[in-house]
Amino acid sequence: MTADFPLLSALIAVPMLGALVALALPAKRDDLQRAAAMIFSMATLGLAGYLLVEFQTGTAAFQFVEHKTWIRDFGISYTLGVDGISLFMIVLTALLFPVVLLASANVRKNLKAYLFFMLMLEAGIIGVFMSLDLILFFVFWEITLVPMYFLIGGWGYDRRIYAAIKFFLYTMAGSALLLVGILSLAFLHDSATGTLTFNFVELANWDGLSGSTEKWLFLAFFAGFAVKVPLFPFHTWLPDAHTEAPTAGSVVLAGVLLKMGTYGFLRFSMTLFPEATRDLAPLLLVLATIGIIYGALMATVQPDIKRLIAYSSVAHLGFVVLGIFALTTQGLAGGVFTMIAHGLNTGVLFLLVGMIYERRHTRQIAELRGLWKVAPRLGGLFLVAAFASVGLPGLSGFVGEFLVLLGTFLTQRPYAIISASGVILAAVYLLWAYQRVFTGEPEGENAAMADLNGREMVTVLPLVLLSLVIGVYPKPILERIEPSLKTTIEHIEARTDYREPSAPVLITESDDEPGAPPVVHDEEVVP
Amino acid sequence: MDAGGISVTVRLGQGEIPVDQIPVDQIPVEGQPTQTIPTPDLEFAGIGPEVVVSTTALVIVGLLALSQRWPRLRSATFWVSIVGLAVAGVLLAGAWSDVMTFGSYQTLRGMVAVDGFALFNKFLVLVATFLGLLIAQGFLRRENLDAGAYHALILLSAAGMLMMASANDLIVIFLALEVLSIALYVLAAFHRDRLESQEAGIKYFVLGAFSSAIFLYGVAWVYGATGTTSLTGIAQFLSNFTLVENQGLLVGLALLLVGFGFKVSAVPFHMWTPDVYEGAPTPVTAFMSAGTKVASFAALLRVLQTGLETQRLDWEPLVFGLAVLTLVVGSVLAIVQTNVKRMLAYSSISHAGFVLIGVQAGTDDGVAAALAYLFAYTFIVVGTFSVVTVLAHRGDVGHDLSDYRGLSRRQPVVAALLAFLLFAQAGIPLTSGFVAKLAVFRAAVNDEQYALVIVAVLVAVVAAFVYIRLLVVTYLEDTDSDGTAGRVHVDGGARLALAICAAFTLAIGVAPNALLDIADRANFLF
Amino acid sequence: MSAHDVLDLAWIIPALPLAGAVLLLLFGSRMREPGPGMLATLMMGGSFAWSLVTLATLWSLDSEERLHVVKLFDWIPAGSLEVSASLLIDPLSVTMILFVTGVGALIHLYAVGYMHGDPRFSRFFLYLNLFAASMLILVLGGSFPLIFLGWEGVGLCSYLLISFWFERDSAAVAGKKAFVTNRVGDFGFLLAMFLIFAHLGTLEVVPALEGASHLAEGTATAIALLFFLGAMGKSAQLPLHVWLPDAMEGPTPVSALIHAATMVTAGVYLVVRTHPFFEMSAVAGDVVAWVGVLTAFVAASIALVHNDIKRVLAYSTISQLGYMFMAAGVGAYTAAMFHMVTHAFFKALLFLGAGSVIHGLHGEQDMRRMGGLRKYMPWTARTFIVAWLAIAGMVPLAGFWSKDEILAAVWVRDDYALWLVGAATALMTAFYMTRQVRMVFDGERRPADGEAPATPHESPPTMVFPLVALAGLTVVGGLLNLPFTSLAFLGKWLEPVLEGVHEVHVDSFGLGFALSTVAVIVGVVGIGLAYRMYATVTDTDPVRARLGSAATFLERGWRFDWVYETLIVAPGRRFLEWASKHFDLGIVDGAVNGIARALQLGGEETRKLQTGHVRRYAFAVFAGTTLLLAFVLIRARVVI
Amino acid sequence: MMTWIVFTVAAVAAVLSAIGVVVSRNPVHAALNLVGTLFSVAVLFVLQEAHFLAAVQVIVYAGAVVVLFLFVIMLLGVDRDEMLDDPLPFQRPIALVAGGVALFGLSVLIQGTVATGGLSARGPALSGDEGGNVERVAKSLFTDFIWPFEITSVLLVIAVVGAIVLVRDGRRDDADSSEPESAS
Amino acid sequence: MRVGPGPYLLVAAILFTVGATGVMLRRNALVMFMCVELMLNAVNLTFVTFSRQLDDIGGQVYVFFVLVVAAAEVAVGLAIIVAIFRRRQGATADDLNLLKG
Repeated sequence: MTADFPLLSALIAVPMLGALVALALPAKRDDLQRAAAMIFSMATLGLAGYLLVEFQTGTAAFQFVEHKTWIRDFGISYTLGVDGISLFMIVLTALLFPVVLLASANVRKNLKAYLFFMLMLEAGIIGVFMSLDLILFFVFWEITLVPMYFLIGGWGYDRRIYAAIKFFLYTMAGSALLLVGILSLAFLHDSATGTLTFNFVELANWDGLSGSTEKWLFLAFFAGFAVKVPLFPFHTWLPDAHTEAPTAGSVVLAGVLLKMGTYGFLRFSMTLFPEATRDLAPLLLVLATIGIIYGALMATVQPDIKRLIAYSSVAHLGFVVLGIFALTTQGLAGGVFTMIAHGLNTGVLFLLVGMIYERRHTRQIAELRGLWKVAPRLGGLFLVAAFASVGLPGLSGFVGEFLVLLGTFLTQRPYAIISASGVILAAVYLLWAYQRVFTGEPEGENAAMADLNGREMVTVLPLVLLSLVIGVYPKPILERIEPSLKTTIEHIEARTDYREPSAPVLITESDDEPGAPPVVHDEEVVP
Repeated sequence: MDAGGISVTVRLGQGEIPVDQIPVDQIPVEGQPTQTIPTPDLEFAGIGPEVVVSTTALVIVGLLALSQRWPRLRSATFWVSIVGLAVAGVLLAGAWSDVMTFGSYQTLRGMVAVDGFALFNKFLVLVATFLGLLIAQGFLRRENLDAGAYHALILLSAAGMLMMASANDLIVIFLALEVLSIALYVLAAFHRDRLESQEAGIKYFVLGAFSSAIFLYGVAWVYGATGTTSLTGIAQFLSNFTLVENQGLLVGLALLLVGFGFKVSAVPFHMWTPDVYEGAPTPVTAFMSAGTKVASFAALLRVLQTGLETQRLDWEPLVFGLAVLTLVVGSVLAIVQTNVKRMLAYSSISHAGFVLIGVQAGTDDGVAAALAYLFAYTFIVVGTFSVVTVLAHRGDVGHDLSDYRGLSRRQPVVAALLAFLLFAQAGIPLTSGFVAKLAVFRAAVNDEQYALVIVAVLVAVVAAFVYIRLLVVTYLEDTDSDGTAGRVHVDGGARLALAICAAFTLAIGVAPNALLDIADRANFLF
Repeated sequence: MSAHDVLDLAWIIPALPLAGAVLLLLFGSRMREPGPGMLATLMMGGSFAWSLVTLATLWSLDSEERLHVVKLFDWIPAGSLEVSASLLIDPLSVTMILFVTGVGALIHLYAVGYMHGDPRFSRFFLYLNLFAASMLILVLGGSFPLIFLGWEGVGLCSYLLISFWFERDSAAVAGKKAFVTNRVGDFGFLLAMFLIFAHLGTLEVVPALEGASHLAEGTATAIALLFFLGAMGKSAQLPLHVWLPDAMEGPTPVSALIHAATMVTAGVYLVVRTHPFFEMSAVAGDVVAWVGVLTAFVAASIALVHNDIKRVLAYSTISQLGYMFMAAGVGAYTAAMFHMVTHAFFKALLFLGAGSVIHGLHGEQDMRRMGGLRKYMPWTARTFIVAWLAIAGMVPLAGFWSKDEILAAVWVRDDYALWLVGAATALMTAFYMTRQVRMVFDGERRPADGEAPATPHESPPTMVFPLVALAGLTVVGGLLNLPFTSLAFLGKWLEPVLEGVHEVHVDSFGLGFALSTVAVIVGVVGIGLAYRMYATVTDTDPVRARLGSAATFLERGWRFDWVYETLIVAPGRRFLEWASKHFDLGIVDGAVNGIARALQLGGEETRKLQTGHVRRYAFAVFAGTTLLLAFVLIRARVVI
Repeated sequence: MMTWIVFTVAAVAAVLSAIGVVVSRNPVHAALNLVGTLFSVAVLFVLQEAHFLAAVQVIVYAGAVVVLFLFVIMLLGVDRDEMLDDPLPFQRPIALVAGGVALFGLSVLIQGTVATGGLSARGPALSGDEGGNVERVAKSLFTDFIWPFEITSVLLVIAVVGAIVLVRDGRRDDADSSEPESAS
Repeated sequence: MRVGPGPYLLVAAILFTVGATGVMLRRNALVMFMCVELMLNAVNLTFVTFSRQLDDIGGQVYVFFVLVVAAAEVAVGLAIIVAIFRRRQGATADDLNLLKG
């Protein structure tokens, strides 16, 4: 591959091509279609791997940038680029899709369309993560709704249509305001500078918004992202969508789709509206904290295991948002890391729940019992994923949550303390569910359930192992993310009077100021 | 001149001078009457398409008469219409290149404006007509209707639309409106065997006549206030004299808006729309939902932008109100419909609301956006109604939501096209619908009408539910049929029409530059 | 190879059991009994051996140089945060690893016999090895997050092992309870780490401890108490102790290893490890001491009335842990460590003995169904008696020395109230242990009603050997730290770690002797009382008879569980179920669906205006016209 | 003064017959009332120097349109009385209110209206040396208004074609010679 | 003494509203239709009034066009009514409500 090879475009094009190929193959040949989809998704993974290898560590600049004019009149361009933040989201996406395709072996109904939507979804999500033009971003953002809508509605469970419609409209409502925000921003920029552009970098470097305008725009973006994340109280579409979606849909939804929201906050909201970010961070922090506690509490009383995991996602994504808006390197790094870790762990959980459902045709916790005995591999893997999700050190969940809480603690102590209690609750609901589902003496159908077969092991194991690996050795990820995060924070610092607390130096603190946080207060700032 | 004892002040530039004191030489006068009747100037290129299309209609009428003796001529009407449209298209292209090279001009004593704006809309009308003819072929055969009369009336109506697109005089607008409407009244009632069709016809007719009367009353008031019905003349007058709180002009403006509002189905003048769209033969619905809107919006834009440009502050709030009402009512009512045609009728009302956003912005951007929207809308809506046309059964029945159940199994390709077009209606990216919405939002945002934009985007979400609901039925709801039962044949014409619509919808969604360029260049005479 | 090179290899110590766990995970299911057990034991043995090497190496260094950090790799680098995966080797950690690996190896061996025939034999050893690895990481961790990793790791293994027989609901519930309760403590641990980083900018143990003296007292107190919260969870201190008695659902070797000897002492270790923070604080130590002694007292009182052989031991463990915290609280860190070690010996021995009894009786745990086992299980009985005397504080067994040292330290600190409660606890300890020995080993066999008395049998050699070995250690364990300045080996050994701590010592021999005598007398009184009361065991338990309704209160563990269950868990759950239904689905989701429904309803209602009557339509058009005209009127200022 | 009298009589007649159109229960009566209005309006035309239009008004409207109405009424046999009550609830009151409000609004607006268009660049004057009213109208029609005039021809074509298409007896083949004599 | 434009316009306005109200009041399609004619007449009167006011012959020409339009409308309108009445005897406009909602 030469240097001119449009790697990023290829990452979008390959799954899209795969989708068309799947559509073109004869309807009767399930095997061919599956194989084609698998080949194309693996090719995408290969490209993502190549991206990972070629990615220059230690720089915050966008890499592999591609730029072409798209809609000249509106200043819209086809601009792609990758930095440390998006890199791993792309890799995670590329990784999850082969896995879910493998997990979809039991999908028989209208397989062709299923694969088509799956691969289109992959292309869309990857596009979201590499777009550097706001409209292009929005295009990919919206376009992911369509395949997801069909996947939930077409291959989901009992209340799938309700869930699909709710998903579609709710997220669309949020993104509608996002679009208003994007347009307003660009046109304000246009009227101020005379250049109509949606280019992220150019807009980010423009410092001409008035304070209140910036806040309104921030809120418009917020509407789009908060619904997607989802932040409390915009979360209620998620349990329905998660529960009713087919396994693959749930995995993708939890694994990467929700991350689009937090990614949006990180990439766009913070950089475009630094002042509003600083001013409105408390709002986000409050909602994130509520989400963490509320999601966990609600999870404890869900009778449906998928719903339970869905609410746990609310809590986890709360952590991500908390970390991001703590505005510290640690918090941001933790947020991004949690995005990755949650993708892996919750992905595994959903995969396993799907496998249980395929066997038992129920997700009701009350109807399951003692599965560990009859399915030790299933039980074991579920346990590992559950503990990873709980934040057990050594597994991926911990690194992210730890950094988030630590980073938050530095600037926003109360939120960190309240949120830290989420770690207790996570154990409560997941172990409660585990106990009800997997322990005890299995009876009836539960006693006859089969353990995971080879294919299923192959589906789940890579994710579990990866979760373990990055939990033990997260450095390769962290060191690639960090420059971009630093740049983001520096950007905010350059625009506002916010200063990230520097590492404390060991000095004797006076006794009359016990435990004074090293938070830099606004008025203390030395410009 | 009788001032009726009421003192009037007319602002002339900066100072205020009583009417009576205005020096005569400051009153612009042109065209002194002479003894001989001068031949009006005529640039045929400007009105070529109208003339060709109406002539074609006459030829078809003639063919129909002759077909008494030679029945084979009957089948020629379709091809004659196509040829006529093609010729009109060629003339149009020529006029476009003229206008782009040498600039816009007026002809026929200023009654006809030949400018990019007019030609753009004429193109859309021709497209709608062409597609309306294409999808009707199978329909007419299925329903055993008189194809020749249908073709003649469609062409006549199209001629009215074409006239309207370049009309530069209120009276021409009125007449063109009548031409297109009266033909449509007949077309709406065209299906002899359907009571609904006739009901649609009479409803459309009564309300249409009612609203044209109101429109005409508006013309009268504007005439009284400005002394002319020529848009150019009105504009000149208004730019020479600043009318302060002039009731006459305002009444005229309000009444004109009623007339236009009726034609573009703006709320609260929309109530005929669902009934007529549902009752009319489906190809007619397709044709009129696109053509009428294009022509009416063209005239509305021209009136507001050239004629009453100076009265912006007066009409902006009115159009704003209409836009909001139209957006909200259209989409909210659409979600409770169970008849697909009716549902699409309401959704077309909602679309009109989006165009009104562009109109309301009243800027160059706004006009371009409205044009782009109409362009995208034409293909989308005709495409969607094409699907509805071909899926119906003899007697033009089978438009209920439940009739679409299992469509994706029965006819996957048609279902996929329908889905695509519906997503375009919802404004999902990579369809022309998205680009169109983007354009109008851009115009409104540039005009700092944030409230309107927010209403519009939220309405888009509500409207999305409508399309999603139809998709649920076609794709998601289980059906007990084996899949192929109830399959309908899709004839070549409809196939071509569908392909064209889908292709344009996709092409504009992916590469909208060309459209936006053209829309930008399709500016007014002024 | 220099000493430091050898110390650099300390990673072997946790790595061996970890490797064992991995091997067992991969191949365990294919190995035949006792293969997995042997493999695991071997790994522990190897680990123990290398611990000895480490000890020797460290010993060879000057006492000032006995601090070595092995940095393995950067674990979590983020901005100014640099968390390393490093091992900290100093006398304290080496002491810990020695008895963890030593006792651990013995218990592994014992388990080979105990778990004989279990269908998940290999998995048991997998967990056990994983536990050992985690525990060793906990002990050796050179950064707080790494300690936390071990800390959570042992929690996980504890969960897995308590729930080992997860088919039994009670076991599964107990495991969950243990983990969740521990998490409450972990919350404290986490916040303590955050505070340290916020104020000291590092999470590495050594610089953080060095920096502790620079902290404001409030901060230091907060850190100390938060760490202690963590310790309370892990070491089952009031009020987070409730999980430990239930943890007895696990196999007995687990109880011995995790819930007596090693894991539960991690809290004590943590307090000792982070003592600079406690030293900086005026109140933290007192809090620790009082929580400790109250725990000791309450747990001992509960042990008085229980009939389950393991539960008595569990409460006894809680009680003894309270003792250790009392010591740590008053600053007698050496004494705390000393008691930890001796306790590990004799409590492990007691548990293993109990396990042997249960094994011999095919699972019977009720002491009322035992009796007279001395005849059938001689070795078990003998070793059990040694342990009994040790825990009762009889000279010259290990327990005497360590307990005595604690009480003496408290006395010297002039905390007489503390001392008094401690002494009362010692009395009760002697009493309930004697009661237990009498009920189990003396008298006649009392099989369950209508049950053919199965003949109890002595356990196999793999089980007896650890008993004997531990008994030996119990006897001689006191030598580690005799209360004579020159013989206080442990004290001297730990000196570099406890640098700067003013440890209290009994400075006069007379006072020391007097206190020791009092302690012995207390023990003897306790033993004597119980010995007489339980000369014959009848259906009516004498203690319970005398305590009356208080006995029920004690048996229910001072109703802690009841309080949690009825005041927090049950109403909380009910509330959440209500909230989920009415708030989440009702209000939050209801708002969403409400908007949809409102639109739908609005549509339905508006739709009714569209009656189909053309006159109505005309009216709409005309009404609209009128509205526009009205606007015009306003606009033209004719009206208004 | 005379003009005032004529005006008043004609105006009152026009309004009264207009009301008569609306309130006549029998369509035939309505049609006759309509004739009354048309005549009255024709008088008003004359008063305002629109002689040609007055004539056309009478000839075309009264002569053709109303006759057509009557013809259809008779053809369909719908010359019976309408019910007195209105089946649509509230239709009558709301219609009257709307009409009243609109009328009030219009009359208020008329009070202040002036044909400000007098200042405009307007077409040929109403009267003068160059011929009478008819001539002027004709001249205007064939010069300035030639295009609208042409459009009316299309309109008539549609009227003819449409009427035939609609009332034909359902059979395809009796599209009779509807050859329109169009003006174009 | 000339009659000013005001009275004429007022008469026209009255005719117009009466016609409009008639459309809303009458059930017979033919009468509704006549009412529309009333409205057109009102417009014509307005045109003529303004025409005289402005001294512009254009106003009268417009009336001419309106007459043509009215005629065309009547032709088609009556045709539609006839077509409907053929199938549904005695139908009034109120009865035509198959299409609603």
